[in-house]
Amino acid sequence: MKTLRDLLRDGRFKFAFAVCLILLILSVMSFFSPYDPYRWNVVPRDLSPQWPHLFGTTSTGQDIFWLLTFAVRNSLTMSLIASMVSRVIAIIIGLTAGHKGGKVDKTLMFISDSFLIIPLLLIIIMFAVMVRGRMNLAGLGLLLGMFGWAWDARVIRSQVLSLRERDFIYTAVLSGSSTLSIVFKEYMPFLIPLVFATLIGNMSWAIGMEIVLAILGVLNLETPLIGTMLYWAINYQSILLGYWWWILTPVMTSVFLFIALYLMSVSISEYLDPRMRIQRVGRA
Amino acid sequence: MRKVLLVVSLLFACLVMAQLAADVPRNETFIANQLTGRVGTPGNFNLWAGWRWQDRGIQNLLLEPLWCVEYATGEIINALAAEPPIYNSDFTELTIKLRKGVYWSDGVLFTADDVVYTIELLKRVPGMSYNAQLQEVAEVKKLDDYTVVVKLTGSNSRFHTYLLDRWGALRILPKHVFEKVEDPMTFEFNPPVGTGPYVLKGYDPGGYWTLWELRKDWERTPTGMLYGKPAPKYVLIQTFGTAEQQVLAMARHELDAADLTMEGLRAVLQRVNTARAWRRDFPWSVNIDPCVTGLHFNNAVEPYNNPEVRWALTLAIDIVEYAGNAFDGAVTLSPIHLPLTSAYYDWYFTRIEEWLKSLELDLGDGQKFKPYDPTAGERLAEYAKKRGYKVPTDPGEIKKIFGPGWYKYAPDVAEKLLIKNGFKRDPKTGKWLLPNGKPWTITILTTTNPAHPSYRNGFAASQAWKKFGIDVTVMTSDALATLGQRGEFEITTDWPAAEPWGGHPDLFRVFDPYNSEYLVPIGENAPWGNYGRWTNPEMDAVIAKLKDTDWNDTEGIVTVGLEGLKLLIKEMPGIPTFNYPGVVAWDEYYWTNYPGAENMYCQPYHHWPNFKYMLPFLKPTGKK
Amino acid sequence: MTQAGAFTRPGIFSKEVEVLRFFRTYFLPRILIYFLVIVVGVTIVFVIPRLLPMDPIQQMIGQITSTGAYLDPKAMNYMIETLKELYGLKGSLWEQYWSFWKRLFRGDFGPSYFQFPVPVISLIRQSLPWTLGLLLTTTLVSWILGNVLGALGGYFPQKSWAKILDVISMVIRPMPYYVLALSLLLLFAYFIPVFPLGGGFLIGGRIRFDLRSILILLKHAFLPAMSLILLGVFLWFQAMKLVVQSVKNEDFVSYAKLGGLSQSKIVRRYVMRNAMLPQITGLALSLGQIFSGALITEIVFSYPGLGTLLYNAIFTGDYNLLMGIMSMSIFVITTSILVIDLLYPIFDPRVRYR
Amino acid sequence: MKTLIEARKVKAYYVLEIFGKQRTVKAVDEVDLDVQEGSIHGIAGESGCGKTTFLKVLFAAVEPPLRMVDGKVYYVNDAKAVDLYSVDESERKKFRWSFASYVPQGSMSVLNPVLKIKDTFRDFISSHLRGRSKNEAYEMAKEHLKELGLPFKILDAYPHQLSGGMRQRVTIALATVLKPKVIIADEATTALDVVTQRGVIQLLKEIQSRQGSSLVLVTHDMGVHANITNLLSVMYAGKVIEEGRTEELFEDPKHPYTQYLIKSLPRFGDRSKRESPPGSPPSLFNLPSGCAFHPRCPFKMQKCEKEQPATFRVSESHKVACWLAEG
Repeated sequence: MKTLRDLLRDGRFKFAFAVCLILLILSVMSFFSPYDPYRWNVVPRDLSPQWPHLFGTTSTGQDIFWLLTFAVRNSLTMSLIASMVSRVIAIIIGLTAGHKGGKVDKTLMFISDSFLIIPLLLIIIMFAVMVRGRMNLAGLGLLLGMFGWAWDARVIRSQVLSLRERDFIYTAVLSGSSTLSIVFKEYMPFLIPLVFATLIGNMSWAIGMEIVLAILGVLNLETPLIGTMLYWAINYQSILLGYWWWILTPVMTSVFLFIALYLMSVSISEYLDPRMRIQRVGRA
Repeated sequence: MRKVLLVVSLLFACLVMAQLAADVPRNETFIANQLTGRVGTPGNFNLWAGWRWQDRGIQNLLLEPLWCVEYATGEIINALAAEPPIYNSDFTELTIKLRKGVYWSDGVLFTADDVVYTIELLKRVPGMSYNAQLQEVAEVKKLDDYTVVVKLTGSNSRFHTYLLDRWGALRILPKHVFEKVEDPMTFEFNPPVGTGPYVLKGYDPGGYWTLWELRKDWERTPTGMLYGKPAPKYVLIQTFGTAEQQVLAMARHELDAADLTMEGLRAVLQRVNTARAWRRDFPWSVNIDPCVTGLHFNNAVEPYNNPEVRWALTLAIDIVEYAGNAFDGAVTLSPIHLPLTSAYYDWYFTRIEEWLKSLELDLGDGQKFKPYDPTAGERLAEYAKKRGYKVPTDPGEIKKIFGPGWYKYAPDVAEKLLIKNGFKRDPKTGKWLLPNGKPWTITILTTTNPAHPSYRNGFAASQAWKKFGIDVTVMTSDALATLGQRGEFEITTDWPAAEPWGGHPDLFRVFDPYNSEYLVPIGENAPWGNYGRWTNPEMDAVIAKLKDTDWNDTEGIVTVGLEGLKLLIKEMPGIPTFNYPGVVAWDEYYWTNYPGAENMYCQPYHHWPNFKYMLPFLKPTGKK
Repeated sequence: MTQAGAFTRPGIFSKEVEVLRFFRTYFLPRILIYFLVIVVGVTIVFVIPRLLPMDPIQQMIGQITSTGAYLDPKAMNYMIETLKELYGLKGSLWEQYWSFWKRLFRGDFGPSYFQFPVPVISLIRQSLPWTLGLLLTTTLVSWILGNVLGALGGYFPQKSWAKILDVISMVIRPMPYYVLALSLLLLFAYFIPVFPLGGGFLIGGRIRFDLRSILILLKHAFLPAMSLILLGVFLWFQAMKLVVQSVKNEDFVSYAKLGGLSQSKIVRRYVMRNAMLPQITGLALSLGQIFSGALITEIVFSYPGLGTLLYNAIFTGDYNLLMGIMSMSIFVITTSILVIDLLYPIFDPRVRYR
Repeated sequence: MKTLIEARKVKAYYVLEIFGKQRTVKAVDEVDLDVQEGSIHGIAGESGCGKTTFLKVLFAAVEPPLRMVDGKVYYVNDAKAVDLYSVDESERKKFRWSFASYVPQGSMSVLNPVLKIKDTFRDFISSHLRGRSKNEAYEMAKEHLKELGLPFKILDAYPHQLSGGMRQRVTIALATVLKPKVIIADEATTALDVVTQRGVIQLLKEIQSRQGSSLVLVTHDMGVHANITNLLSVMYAGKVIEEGRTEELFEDPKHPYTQYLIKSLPRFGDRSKRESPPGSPPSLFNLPSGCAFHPRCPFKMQKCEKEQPATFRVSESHKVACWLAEG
């Protein structure tokens, strides 16, 4: 908890943490929503923000506030699944490539390169189209997780390469401890902070991807996500019809969410890299 | 210094220049949106090679068909043909009389040689359009310059319908152009030569617009002869990426006719004061589209092969709430497997209404039930009034706008029917269980575009049946066509029955897919219109009778048609719900006298071939 | 890519040995991997479309019948057989795969199923110049602008304009691109009607190689380009800012300051030249992505390009078109990476000897 | 003997704000120092005694978190004394490299990795001597390297292609290319093996004698001081505790800490165990009261614990800040 207290002193982290807290509260509130997000025409349509509909209602007859709670919950869970999956893959590939080196390193990096090379958006659209009907949150998370690890595997590998040069790794290797214990005892403490920072980065990538897929109408459009909310708002011409509250809610949520995630990953990575911290501290 | 001045002036000129090039004055141009989006091969006009979208001006401006369906007024227009088709007694020989004095746009006379050459060429080269259908042709020859005789291998009383234009037909190609070409498949046919009133002026290499110009000798084309001089000198068919763009273009008076979603229409009506919809007030949408939407059961899958289960599911639908969920009530209900355009209303509905009222279902324990509810239209009108829309009071108007009637909302009767067939309700959850005890779950397969009527049908049905106590999931897929043909679905939102001609009472096109000859198991390709693999010996008899009635014997066709319709309603292989609500928006800034609901001289869509017949009626407003 | 690992210090060798060594240790493995990646990439691109549920022939028939064109059931099966033959879908997956490679070497991707029989190559040739024109310029402009701003922003974080840029980049970057593009369209094509609503060129006009056509082309491409540049600039800005902030603390920079070098010289020759290294690899990757076209830009501004072509190909199950565009995109990406990899020693001398 | 640099009562503290708590580190606390022309002035002391910070102050390279709290530093250039901290940066920049230059400690990462050595030279030369064309600068650098006996072919190499020793020599050459009056070397030999160390020291001596410039050499290695410097100041916990001619200090060290330092040097034929002061240098965050050395001083008296020792003059050229010398 001490690190959290220290981190909170950093203004940027404070703002990011506040936004994340609000979003978490929103997701929890979704369990108490009086309306079923899958039903349409449950409330009068096209009401501007007023009591009892704080954020107004949509042309499909849904309350925007409660819809947002579901959207945020689903988007966050989906992006968490996606970034967890991609972290696991990135660590495994990054670690083995970095630690083993030689042939293994070349082949693993070759695989991750080929993932970077294939036009990603179109492959994901194809998979989404393929699974569309039966695509639930976990499915989408898995799909994005499968494609989100290539870049971070490379980052982890270069970190491991620089770590491997350090003496304490040589002593561990020479003292005959198994690769697994080296990996967990020696590398992990250094990697955890890096993994955490890239996790947040990957989460924002996953949510960004989900929004693009939803706007292209390739996802299962019934499940409430930030992307699908945007899709319905655009599809029902909320901009031209002047229902500004309908288009603004998902846009503002996604902007704040991205800013929070970005600031959090920047301040955490700065917190981890002492040199950056001193440089900032001195600026009294 | 002078060069700089030149650049600046040019820059300024570009910025201020209107959307059109200088030599194409806006007030003499009619601009329409291209429904099928960007053209993949802008420079290629050869519609006979393979298959191509033709609504960029090819079918609606450049080429005339032999006959053309006009579903607004319910007639068949003789374009290149002079009169309806003539068959011999056993329908193995078809004679076509051609219109005299028609010239191709490059000044060559249109004669029977063109028709003969077209049929022979398409039959010979595989991959050309209609190549498969023309294998039936044994021999084609011309009696004189304006008469063609086609001998068939078997007897087919509807062979000429390949040449009847209903958004697509076998079009006659210019013999004097195609005979010089060694490979018709890769021939680009650019610039194209046509029999219609317009000829190509230019096209966008990026595929976003095609510009057509009125032929100087327009009076030597069927359109000119039948309806006079088309008003606009130029017609521009342009693709707009999104609905928003169409709304903005119309607001800047850079678009005269747009295809929009319902929401896009509301945006245009709110933002552009000179804009109007097909119907001036609620429900604005076009209800004379020649096809009816609804649900389609898969007869090869338990329990949907049982007509009583299908009737139970029909009675479990409250059609007013259903239409509310789908299009907020702005639809025309139809209880029969036909769209209730004014033509079909007169030909069929007036004669079947009495039978419908007397229709009875046997509930098993000696009880009978009359499912038909003639007040459904009024109930829907009440709902619309409650929603705050301006609804007419005259019953005749209501019948035309909201539909004459539908089936009662009778969940109790549906329950009796299901129990009769061994279904039970789960005592704890109240959800329905199949006869074998497992919970009844339905997956409805539908398209992916939520604005499409079939998506709205799928969604509304799932809401209705969820209320009735069945677990329903809506599965959207872009491979609707593939899954449908292979029968990999329980219920789909494809049309309940194939679309009729629209301009002719003949229902052969609706009944033929049900022919037991074409029945295939799941996994193989079922004919369009009967993905549900439903067959019935009585229907086979109706089809056979229809094959023997000549195309021009309308009375005979109607009596046989009625018989088929009654059978479809008794068996209910698909549930018809409401007409396809087409949404069209016009801008009356440069042009007026559009074929709206109050002035139905022609059908409203600009992507239909009939667009060229609409243009002579338009009047310029004289605005510069 | 650069390998961080240990690097030898041979001192000063004679020229010939140096080149031979360079060739064997640095150039050859790169070429091997280059071809391997292309082969694997193209195979993946060959397999994935076939996993799509959409069968091109049935989608085509669905297309024909759904528009009301009458297709008598007997004729349908006949048509399926002929189409199968013409599309080359006969035979097992393996045979199709080999025939695909045979055709690929002749540079022929076969006919597009949806716009049959037009070959895929001519479809690509029609849309490619538009996509190349738009994306090449926007990527380069946003790369250069983003990096320069990022360097200055990173080097002088205290300056007010750096702070403003920082805030703007934080707000613009997460904005969903569709909304950004649409608001640009509304603003400059509707409220202030200066730019056209869409399309690549003036309607009714002919593209001629004269100043007037070029100006019109620029006018039509301005809004799509601006939306892409707006997004791209801030992406590169933030990336560069991070790199510069770490390079700024390097010893050779502070030593240069001690040495009394002028500020601009330090920023240009010391900070930026070192900070550019990771950005160059980034450029190679983003140059590669050009090929799949800016899908949403093309939809919102109805601007011609490969994006919409590819997008429609997915929904009609047009295997040949999909494979054509994707393998070309893979080819361009791998080549741009190879080129950058080979040019890299010029930018970063440390990489020269392996 | 003209003094080139006068440092009067220099106080330079690091102001660190570690997680909310404001902490100041008194790295340099009231230090006076005169750099005589032509002299080699050594500054000795354990690591962490503030000698590197003092150099930064001398060279006006004060960057946050280091802050110049008090004191003056004068650069005396042809009889005109300029207080370094009262003039603005552009003025100071003129002095850099032409009047005083700086040889950094680790030469590993001091040269720009992506520039050839000759380009780095050109940057440094052209930023001070206006109007020098590209190859004029190369000629000057080549000339300078030839003088120092270094192979001028290295001008075409990149920093990473040179060995550690070679790179250190290049850095020294770079620092002395404009023939500065004062060369400030901070631990110039620390990162090298003994043999190269010898070569670098030799190089510094040669430059100093040929260019007549004065050299300020900071190192913790007393052997180097004994070998090369003629004046020596010993620093401890941010203060100069003893200063004078090197021979005098080695023969008769007055301050106990200096005695320990000298005793720690191995001598030929001397097999006895080396002695080192007990304990370890105090943390600069909370210095002990009075004389900072008292906790480790075997001769400590009451006075030492309470009052800071004043500076006493032992001889004309030998000062010490220790109460022992008062008696």
